[in-house]
Amino acid sequence: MSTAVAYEPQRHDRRELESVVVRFAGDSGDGVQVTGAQFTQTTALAGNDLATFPDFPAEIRAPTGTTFGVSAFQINFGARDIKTVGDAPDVLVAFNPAALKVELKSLKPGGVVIADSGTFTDRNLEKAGFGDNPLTDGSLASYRLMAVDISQRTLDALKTSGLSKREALRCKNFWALGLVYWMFGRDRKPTHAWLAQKFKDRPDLGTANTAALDAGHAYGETAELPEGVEAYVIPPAVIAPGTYRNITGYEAIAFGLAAGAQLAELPLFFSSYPITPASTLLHALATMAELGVTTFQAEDEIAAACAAIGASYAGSIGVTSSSGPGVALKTEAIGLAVATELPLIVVNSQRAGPSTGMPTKTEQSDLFQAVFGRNADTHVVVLSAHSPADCFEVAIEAVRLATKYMTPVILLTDGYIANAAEPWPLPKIDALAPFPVKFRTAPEGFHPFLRDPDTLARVWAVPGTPGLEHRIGGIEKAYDSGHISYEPANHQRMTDVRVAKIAGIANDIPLQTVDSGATSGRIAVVGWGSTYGPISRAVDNVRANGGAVAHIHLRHMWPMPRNLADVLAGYDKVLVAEMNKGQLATILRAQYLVPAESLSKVNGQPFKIAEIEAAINRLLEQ
Amino acid sequence: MSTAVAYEPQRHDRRELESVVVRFAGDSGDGVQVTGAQFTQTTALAGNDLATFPDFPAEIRAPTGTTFGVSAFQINFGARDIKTVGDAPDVLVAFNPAALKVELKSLKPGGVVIADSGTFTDRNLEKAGFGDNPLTDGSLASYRLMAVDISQRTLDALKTSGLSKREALRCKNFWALGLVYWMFGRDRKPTHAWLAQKFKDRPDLGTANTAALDAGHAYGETAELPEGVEAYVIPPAVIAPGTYRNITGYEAIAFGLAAGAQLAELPLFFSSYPITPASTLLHALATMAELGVTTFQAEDEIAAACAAIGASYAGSIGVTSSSGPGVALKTEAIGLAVATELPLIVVNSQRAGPSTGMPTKTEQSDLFQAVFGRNADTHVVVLSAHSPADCFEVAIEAVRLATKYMTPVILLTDGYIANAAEPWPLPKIDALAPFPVKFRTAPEGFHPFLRDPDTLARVWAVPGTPGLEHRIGGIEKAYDSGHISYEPANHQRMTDVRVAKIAGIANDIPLQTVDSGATSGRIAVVGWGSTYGPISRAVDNVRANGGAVAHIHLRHMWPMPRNLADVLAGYDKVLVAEMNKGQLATILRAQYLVPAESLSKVNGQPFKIAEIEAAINRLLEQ
Amino acid sequence: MNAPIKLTPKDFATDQEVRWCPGCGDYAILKSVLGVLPDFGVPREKTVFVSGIGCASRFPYYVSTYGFHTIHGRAPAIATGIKLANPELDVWLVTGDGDGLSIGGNHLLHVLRRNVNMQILLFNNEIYGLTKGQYSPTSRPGTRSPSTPFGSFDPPVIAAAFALGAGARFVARSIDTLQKHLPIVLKRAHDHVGASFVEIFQNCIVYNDAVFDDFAAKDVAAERQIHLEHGKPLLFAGGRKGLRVKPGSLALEVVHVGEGGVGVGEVLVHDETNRILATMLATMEGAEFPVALGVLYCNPAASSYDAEVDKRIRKRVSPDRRAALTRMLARGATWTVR
Amino acid sequence: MNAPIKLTPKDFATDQEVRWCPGCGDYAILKSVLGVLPDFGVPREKTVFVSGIGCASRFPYYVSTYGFHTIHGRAPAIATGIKLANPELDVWLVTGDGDGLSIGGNHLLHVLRRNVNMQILLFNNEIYGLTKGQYSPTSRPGTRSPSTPFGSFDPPVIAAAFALGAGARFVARSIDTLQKHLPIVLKRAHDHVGASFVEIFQNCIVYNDAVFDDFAAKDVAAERQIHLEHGKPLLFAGGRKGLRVKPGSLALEVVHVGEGGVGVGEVLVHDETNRILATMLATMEGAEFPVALGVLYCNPAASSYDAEVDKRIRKRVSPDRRAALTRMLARGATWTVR
Ligand SMILES: Cc1ncc(C[n+]2csc(CCOP(=O)(O)OP(=O)(O)O)c2C)c(N)n1
Ligand SMILES: Cc1ncc(C[n+]2csc(CCOP(=O)(O)OP(=O)(O)O)c2C)c(N)n1
Ligand code: SF4
Ligand code: SF4
Ligand SMILES: [Mg+2]
Ligand SMILES: [Mg+2]
Repeated sequence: MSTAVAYEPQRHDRRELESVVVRFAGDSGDGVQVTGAQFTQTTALAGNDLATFPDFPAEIRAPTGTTFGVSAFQINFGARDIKTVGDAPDVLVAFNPAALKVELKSLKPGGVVIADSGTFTDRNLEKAGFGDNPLTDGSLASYRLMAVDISQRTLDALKTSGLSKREALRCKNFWALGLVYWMFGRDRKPTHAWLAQKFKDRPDLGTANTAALDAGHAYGETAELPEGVEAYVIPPAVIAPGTYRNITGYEAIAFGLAAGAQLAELPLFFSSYPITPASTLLHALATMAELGVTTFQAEDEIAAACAAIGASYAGSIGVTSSSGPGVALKTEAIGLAVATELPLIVVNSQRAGPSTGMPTKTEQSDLFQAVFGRNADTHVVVLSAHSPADCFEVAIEAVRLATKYMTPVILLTDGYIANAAEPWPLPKIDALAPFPVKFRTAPEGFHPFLRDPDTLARVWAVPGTPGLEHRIGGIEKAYDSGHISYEPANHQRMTDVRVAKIAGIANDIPLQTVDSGATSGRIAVVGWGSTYGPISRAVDNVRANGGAVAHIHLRHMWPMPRNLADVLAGYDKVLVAEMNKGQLATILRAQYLVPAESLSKVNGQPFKIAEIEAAINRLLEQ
Repeated sequence: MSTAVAYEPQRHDRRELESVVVRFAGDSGDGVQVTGAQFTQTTALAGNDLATFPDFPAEIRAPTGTTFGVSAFQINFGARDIKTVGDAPDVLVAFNPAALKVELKSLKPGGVVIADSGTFTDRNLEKAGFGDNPLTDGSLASYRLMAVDISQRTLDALKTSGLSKREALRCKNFWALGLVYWMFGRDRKPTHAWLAQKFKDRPDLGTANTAALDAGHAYGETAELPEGVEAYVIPPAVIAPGTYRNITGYEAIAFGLAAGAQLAELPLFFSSYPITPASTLLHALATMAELGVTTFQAEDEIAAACAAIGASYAGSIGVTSSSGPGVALKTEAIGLAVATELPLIVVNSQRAGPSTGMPTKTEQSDLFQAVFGRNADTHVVVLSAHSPADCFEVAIEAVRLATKYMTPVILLTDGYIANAAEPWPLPKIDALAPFPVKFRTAPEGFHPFLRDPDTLARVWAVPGTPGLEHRIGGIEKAYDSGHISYEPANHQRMTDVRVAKIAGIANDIPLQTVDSGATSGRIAVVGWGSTYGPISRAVDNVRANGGAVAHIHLRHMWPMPRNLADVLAGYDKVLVAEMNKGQLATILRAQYLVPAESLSKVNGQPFKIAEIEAAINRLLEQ
Repeated sequence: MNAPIKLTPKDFATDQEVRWCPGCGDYAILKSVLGVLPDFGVPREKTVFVSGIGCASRFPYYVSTYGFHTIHGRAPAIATGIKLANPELDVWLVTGDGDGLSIGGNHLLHVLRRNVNMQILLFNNEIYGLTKGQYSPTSRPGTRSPSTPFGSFDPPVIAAAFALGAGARFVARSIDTLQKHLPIVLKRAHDHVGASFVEIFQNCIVYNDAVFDDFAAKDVAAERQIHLEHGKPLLFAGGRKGLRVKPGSLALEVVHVGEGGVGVGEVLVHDETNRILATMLATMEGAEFPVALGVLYCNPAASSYDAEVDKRIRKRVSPDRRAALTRMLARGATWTVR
Repeated sequence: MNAPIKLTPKDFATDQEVRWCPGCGDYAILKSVLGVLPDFGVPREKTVFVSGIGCASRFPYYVSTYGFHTIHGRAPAIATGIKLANPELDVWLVTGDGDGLSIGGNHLLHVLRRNVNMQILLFNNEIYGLTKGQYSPTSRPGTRSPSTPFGSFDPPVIAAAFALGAGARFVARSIDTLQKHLPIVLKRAHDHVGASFVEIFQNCIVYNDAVFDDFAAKDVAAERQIHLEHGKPLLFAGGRKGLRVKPGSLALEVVHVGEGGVGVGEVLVHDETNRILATMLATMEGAEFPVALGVLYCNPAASSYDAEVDKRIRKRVSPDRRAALTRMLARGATWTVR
């Protein structure tokens, strides 16, 4: 479905806001995610920039009404460039007491609470751990409360729909959506169309949801609203012309890998073993057979890595994917790929650890694992993606480097990036620079560890090629013949060349740029991965107040851009903000002997802009 | 067998030497290792200090006469403190052409070659890759060559032994040993006694080997020796009184673990999966059932680590062991031990990598893996042993820290230390300070993540204890109850406390001392593990020439001694000598922002003293 | 000491909120297990539940004994370590079809082969529940899942056949909902000394609902289930049908018994000590055959691995370990410097 | 193109010095394999030998095809990747009893279950050769080794029974020294489409010499080996003895045939399509029974996993991948900003 923008000027009595954060929360069965997705879609059509994040419970389907069963969806949208999903919601839509219980603490002081009072029964209050009813006991006095019996009003609206009470009640999310549409002046037509399409086999449900949506909207138009609750307008953002879609990180990686394989002119072989939050990449690629993607669910992570290595050996680009504990299991196999110098891509969707940790929560704590986490001097390329859309480019870069240098590449994302979404201008595939792989075919002078003198990459000779039959393996090989060798000088030479090959990639990657701010000043805030949004906004905010701060964001984690030492030297202080106990800070200190300071956060939640701003300001005051 | 020293004064026409390096080399079937062991034993009895290293071929039993089937044994012995097995042999005993081919390049210029000319047949010369016979073509002119038909002379000596030719020929190693005994004035009696004991069921073989030994000795006494070959005397070293034995690194670890478990008052559970060069530790511990050691050969390294964790959970001290690729497989399990805060010891006998690499060759390249090689912020204790005998103490320290702090401890040794041997004064077990573990037994106020306020260690409550039934696991646990928790602030707190617990161990380990040299000066040479010997000797040599150099050797790799920054600050330059591409140098740079320089060697061979000396001198000249 | 107090199922329950989906078959299994635990007379502190990762593997949190929720697939190895370190503990292992037969297949093979004395309960829902519904090694061909959008096409493993091939000496099966049958099977598993393998068909209401209905549903149960009893003829469908070896072959066939069919005497008698019969029963395929439930195989070995470790290794420990160490250190060649 | 030249065993040999111990059974196996490779008419460049780690796993270095000496236990997974990426390659997997049944047991299970089309040769010497003689999961109880100085006491796994339990559709056995028998078994394995499992008893002269002599030694071969042939009666000992199902039971017994014994007609006829018979033959135990050699089981499936992947996934690839990508990117909700 491709729709042109139809931006209707808003009624003039609406208050204008630059940006707003809305959070929907309820039971897993309340349709919170669908509601969020529809709101996102119409908001995009309204011309706002936006970012979204679904926040699933750890449990598959916890008992209804429990706090640990709360599912949430957050959107930040505005008239300006949106870089994060927002520190704190302005508006919370709570479908039940548990949702209010869990989410209230993150709501902005004075924020709007829209609560379905129909669900605040004694039993539900108890399940959520409320003593008294917060809607009536005055405990929400510091918020702008809009308690509506959404359940009852939905039932009322659907009295004639012919639906059972149970079915009718399941439309209440659209009633709430209608109310929120009214609040922000959103157009209902795209949702009407979506509902018609979605329920084309159950038109009664389509009609009912539409009716609920309209009823909620009408309620906003006509009801007497509580003090302080009003209607807003968020003017459209300045957005580059083009055709857009929403994209999550995992989709962008899937597309990027598929695109990269096409640019390399190779089939893509993806093998993985399910693990949260990495599985969605497997799911996405499993639907991409048309693009030349073969997926394989292996018996475990070790087998997944090994099958990918086997596929690379046979002439595909082998990719595997997991999260920290699963990547740990792939370590030995990655060593084999380093020793045999075969291309391999390992995507790590990082999650909170150690061990099982908090699988559904985000963290950036596998950088050490990626850069250093193998036995022996086993260097690989490490890349990181800084936003959902960025994943596309980084995945292409991973394919380029893996195939050009015959090396494993570890691509780091995290649970946040993988599931967050943002608008994305559709890339022009034909405009991407191809990097076709040239397999070795000439038998003259061939041996399997022949190297390209520039890249130091060994030749890629694929089974099936006549005259190039050869044996490779994890035992050390002679530099000059590829045969097994235990010769001391040879091991030194091979170790040196393996390390030099990876180090040399620094000459084939972009120079490090300063993302915002001047190239010198008091503080450089250095980040990598999903901290991009909050750092970027925080630095902008401080700069707006005159602080001499810059933002430097790394994509190439290993090897690092060759000018990075010089770039960092431009600042009095280096502050590394990351969601771990200081891993990038450690690496920068070791590489460049800069006294990098660490701003660390390890609670499973992305940084808030305010936290980074505060840290910068503290440092500025020193 | 316990023997008192019987040091006979030597004949006065012998040339006195301070120390000598002898290397025996031949086919795996030539009895090279037995020969070396006997020479070692009599040399120890003669009062010399010594160090030995067996150098096995990668192949189990390669075809006879091949270069890749050469087995060697090196001993350095002297009148002074011996710290390495010697840079280059003074004397090479080559039992066949292949041995000469492989070993000659390491011989000292002008060194003595004793070769069994009877084996230099056309066929053997060809197998070894010689064109002409090096014993006769003059190519050995720069050495002192003693070509004797040892094979024939052995047969001659055993003419009346009644042995078959084949059996008699197998005595030729003792003939050669007799000759070497003569050369260095060694007493034959202990070897006579050993042979009698060893062959008590085949007295004919015992007599034959004795006769061969005596014949070789007599040959030295009576034969006309080539120019430059003479008899030597190496005066006894000044050695502290006491009862000594020879000890290899793997034996010392086995004894140390057993002793540590006794000091902790726990049973020892050791589970492992065979891998070169780690297997010998399994073999050694498998014979120690009397000491309260249970060994378990698991189906793979993962199971080995997990079984050890299970045993620790059940109240033993669980230990597992492997080499780099196998340790890689244990990574996920180590993460579980960190999350559940259970004691665990992981012994890594490092070998040359990446991947299968060169399993029989030594390297120190798993330091990154040990310190950083896990997903998430998963800190553990890392220790290293610097010599075979040192392994005993370090293993005890590993048990102490693992049980006191409820944490995994990684103990790094390497292929060199594991197999090298040195004289060791028998430790007095009763003099070792005990550190008995106190399991939790009181149900009052118990929860499984209760911590000791000082050590931050959680309680150890063992199944079988009434009233303490509880559940643990790899999911994040609430600080205050031990229940599953996804609460953001709790994860931050738990991550912080896990990291702080390990960091705090810095207060419970010895301050870093300077091994030799002043506490300030131009250069500190920093090492860890098996580089101890060559660094120590090299620093002594440079200091003897007036260089302001010191040697600092680390045992505690993580956390590091709390005064290390100060210690390093005393020197203008820090040179880190290690058998990898600069891993400790990287860590020191990151921790202390010292511009540590790296002296790296990665060819599967220990450092030579001269290499380190040269590096120091280069740096001094800068 | 006081006489042991007989515990009740409630005593074995924890205060933790049970976090499976409403309607999940795991609840029924939990109920059965809690129901039988008091019967064994093993005190709570001597009982340990060990599990891997998956919905099934959350089990230990809901039993008030000792519990260890470990990592994916490795519970057999951890449980082996526990049992070898302390053979007096009564160890239960809970795993899923993914945990036990995908990532953990090797450890399952070896714990069965070694015959470590513990009860192994494999909750087979033919799907990966916890990770949201990917197919598993027991999923039927054609299973559409997020990782197999075009349907799966690898032949599934038959858990009981795998266990028999691995050398298991106790292999049984039941269904989550069989609240009379399952406890009996659990007791038999507990009685067996050595590794007892119990496959429990478990309904995942969210990702694989009703996948066992072809034999587990009430209305087809009689026709599609055969409840094995040692020494009794292999009858089902209310005694109307039976199993026998097809004459002149080595394959089972279903026969009608009684009028118009064969006599009961021709029906095979269940012999749970016969591994071949167990293999036949485990691998019956096709809608005409019933699914074999109960104890397929029970043929205890003379000893279990943990008992042997105890006898052959641990029993060698010297009464004075310290003296033994001193002695052992001085074994071999030593010399004295004065 | 020229007509393919018929290659000889020499063409399949490499110039690498073979680095097994003198007298190792691996040499004989290499000879058999090199002997049959030319018969398949598969060019060298389309043949790939994949192995794990161990003495056995050095095999690829000695065959002049493509070869991949991988890591311990993981060869089945790597071979699966190779075969799925290019199903036209003829893949041979060489493994040992430690490589394949200890660390690699899970991957072996799954490659067999999935039925990936390749030949799997497991060299069983009942010991860890390369790491110097520790016992393995196939070692007999009582094996003294550096890791079991008091003798081993865990029951060994029976490789063929494990493979059958895992769902293998081709299971065969031979002995290193049977230079006539082994090539035939190898050919049968190659002919079979799907995963073919061949266990080869291999003498490790250094660490486990003569361990198979009880049935492999020339003088006892006739009495202790039964060479299976499909459709032929299960006779051995020069036809003097046979196997039959013990009447009234589900177990094999040895009978004397002819004078004083039973008639040949009472001897079981080998049916290699019968998994139960194969299981019986694989698990015969005791000195009175022979060891079953040859093809125990061969019952090809309609297709192999790699063929299905090819058909169901790879065949979907669009002729214009680039256009398809552009299309797929624009699928779903999009909007245009002007
Ligand atoms: C090393 C590792 N890999 C993957 C996962 C993700 N994971 C958790 S449970 C599971 C499979 C669950 O399936 P099953 O064992 O059948 O249990 P169920 O949830 O169906 O009860 C997977 C793949 C993990 N936790 N750890
Ligand atoms: C991850 C890993 N663990 C352990 C080893 C050491 N290792 C190499 S071969 C081997 C076992 C060999 O036994 P088997 O597979 O039976 O082969 P064989 O040598 O007997 O032919 C082991 C344990 C290794 N190379 N890698
Ligand atoms: S996902 Fe399935 S198996 Fe897991 S708790 Fe829910 S119903 Fe049970
Ligand atoms: S150790 Fe055994 S299996 Fe290995 S090469 Fe030598 S004889 Fe063969
Ligand atoms: Mg399952
Ligand atoms: Mg073997």
